[in-house]
Amino acid sequence: MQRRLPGPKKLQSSLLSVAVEQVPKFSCQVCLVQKPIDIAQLQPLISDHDAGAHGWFYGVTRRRTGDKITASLSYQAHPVMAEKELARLANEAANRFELKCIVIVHRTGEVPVGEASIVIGCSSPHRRQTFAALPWLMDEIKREVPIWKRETYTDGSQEWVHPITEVT
Amino acid sequence: MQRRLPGPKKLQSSLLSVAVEQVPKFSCQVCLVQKPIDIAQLQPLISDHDAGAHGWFYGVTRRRTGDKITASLSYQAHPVMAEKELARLANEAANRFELKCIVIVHRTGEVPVGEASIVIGCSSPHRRQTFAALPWLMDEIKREVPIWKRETYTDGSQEWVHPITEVT
Amino acid sequence: MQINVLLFASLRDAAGGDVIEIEVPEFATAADVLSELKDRVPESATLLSSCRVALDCRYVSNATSIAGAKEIAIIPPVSGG
Amino acid sequence: MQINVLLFASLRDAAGGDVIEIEVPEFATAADVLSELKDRVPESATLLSSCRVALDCRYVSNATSIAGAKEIAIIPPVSGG
Repeated sequence: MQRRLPGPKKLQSSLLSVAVEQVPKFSCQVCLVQKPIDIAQLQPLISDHDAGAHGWFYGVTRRRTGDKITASLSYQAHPVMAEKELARLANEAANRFELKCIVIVHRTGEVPVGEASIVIGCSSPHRRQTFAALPWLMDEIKREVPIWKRETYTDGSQEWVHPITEVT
Repeated sequence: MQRRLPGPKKLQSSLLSVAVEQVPKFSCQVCLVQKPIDIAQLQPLISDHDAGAHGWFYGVTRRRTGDKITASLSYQAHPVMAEKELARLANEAANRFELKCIVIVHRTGEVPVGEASIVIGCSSPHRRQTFAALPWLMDEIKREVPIWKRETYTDGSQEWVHPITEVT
Repeated sequence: MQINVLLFASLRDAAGGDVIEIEVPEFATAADVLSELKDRVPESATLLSSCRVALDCRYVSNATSIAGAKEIAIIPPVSGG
Repeated sequence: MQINVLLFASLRDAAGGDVIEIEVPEFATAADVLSELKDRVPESATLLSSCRVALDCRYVSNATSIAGAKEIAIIPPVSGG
């Protein structure tokens, strides 16, 4: 199920004079799933003896948005591109925030109220890095990764959510 | 094992004119434990149908601090006061960041490398609140809660950690 | 020339399918693809102004030529997470 | 008067016990307790300058009287988390 990505290629090529064992190493794993995200299975993926800080974020289907009551959410993805973008962002976060490990799982299809549509975990030597990485990743994912959410409200109405953004 | 705290008394008394069902409600649970923290057991404690964001932070014993290699950490607490301070901070965070649920567990005694000494979980309607609450809580806990860490290094030396701070 | 374009979310619903075949000039750019789609799916014209184009799973600017792309996808504003 | 003071962490190790009995003036403040402890545990004098006093599980300022407190604890700089 997991996609294990190669190390930080950009860093390696720009630091050719650095001994290989000094090149930062990290583990990035991302995937899309179509069933409930198995959180217990993900825990060991961010363990590292030099990581004193582990952080997790779960985005969960919420019952209420403004005045409307959500019955369920459904997520549609461009699956190949979504995994590529998630992997790109995971690698960028690992470099930018000096993470030891990172895992991102996004669920597609129906996600009932109370269940997680996305789980992100990361680990780092100190807590500042993990605390900075998680909000950055969520912001980027919500801007860049080709996944769309369709609300189904309790009154039966449905709508795709397309936050209007500037085109880059 | 868990200590269920009363609701936000300060809010209730200062908002007497507000209908009872409009007073923000939240769940705060804190405790100290002397064995490995059972993370799976904690997950359901922060579930709430109106909480779209769940965040967790685990502070884990790290092998390396600077040049020194840690064999294990041991935590000592003033247990009654530590739980009181954790409860006070949990309630303050819930009010300040509009959290739905919060749980804090701190382990005392020996905590081997790779195991968690502290786990904090919280949930909120939107992710910003959870992302702001977790770092704030960790900063406050490291400043206010009477718990002390003793490092045992692989060379056999031991030291209590007493970060020098201004006395208030 | 005839090309196939992948559609998603409300654009897919409006067009009634996950892929649409459209006719574009030989040296067409991403902008030309979006423009042709506005004619073919006029009820999504406003949304299309906010869409990005991805060639072979990479976002490209509207000025990029689509020549050589194996896959052309229209990416409406995303809402995952 | 004689009072019992709870000690923790390196202060406990230096004093050789988790509680120490000390003699303080009748209207003693938290500062008086810290001062007396510096005499009794001189190797911890520097650390004691960074310690706070808690009466009945609440931090108090150094000027606070200890009168009526059921429990007096010396809280060295903490390092939990």
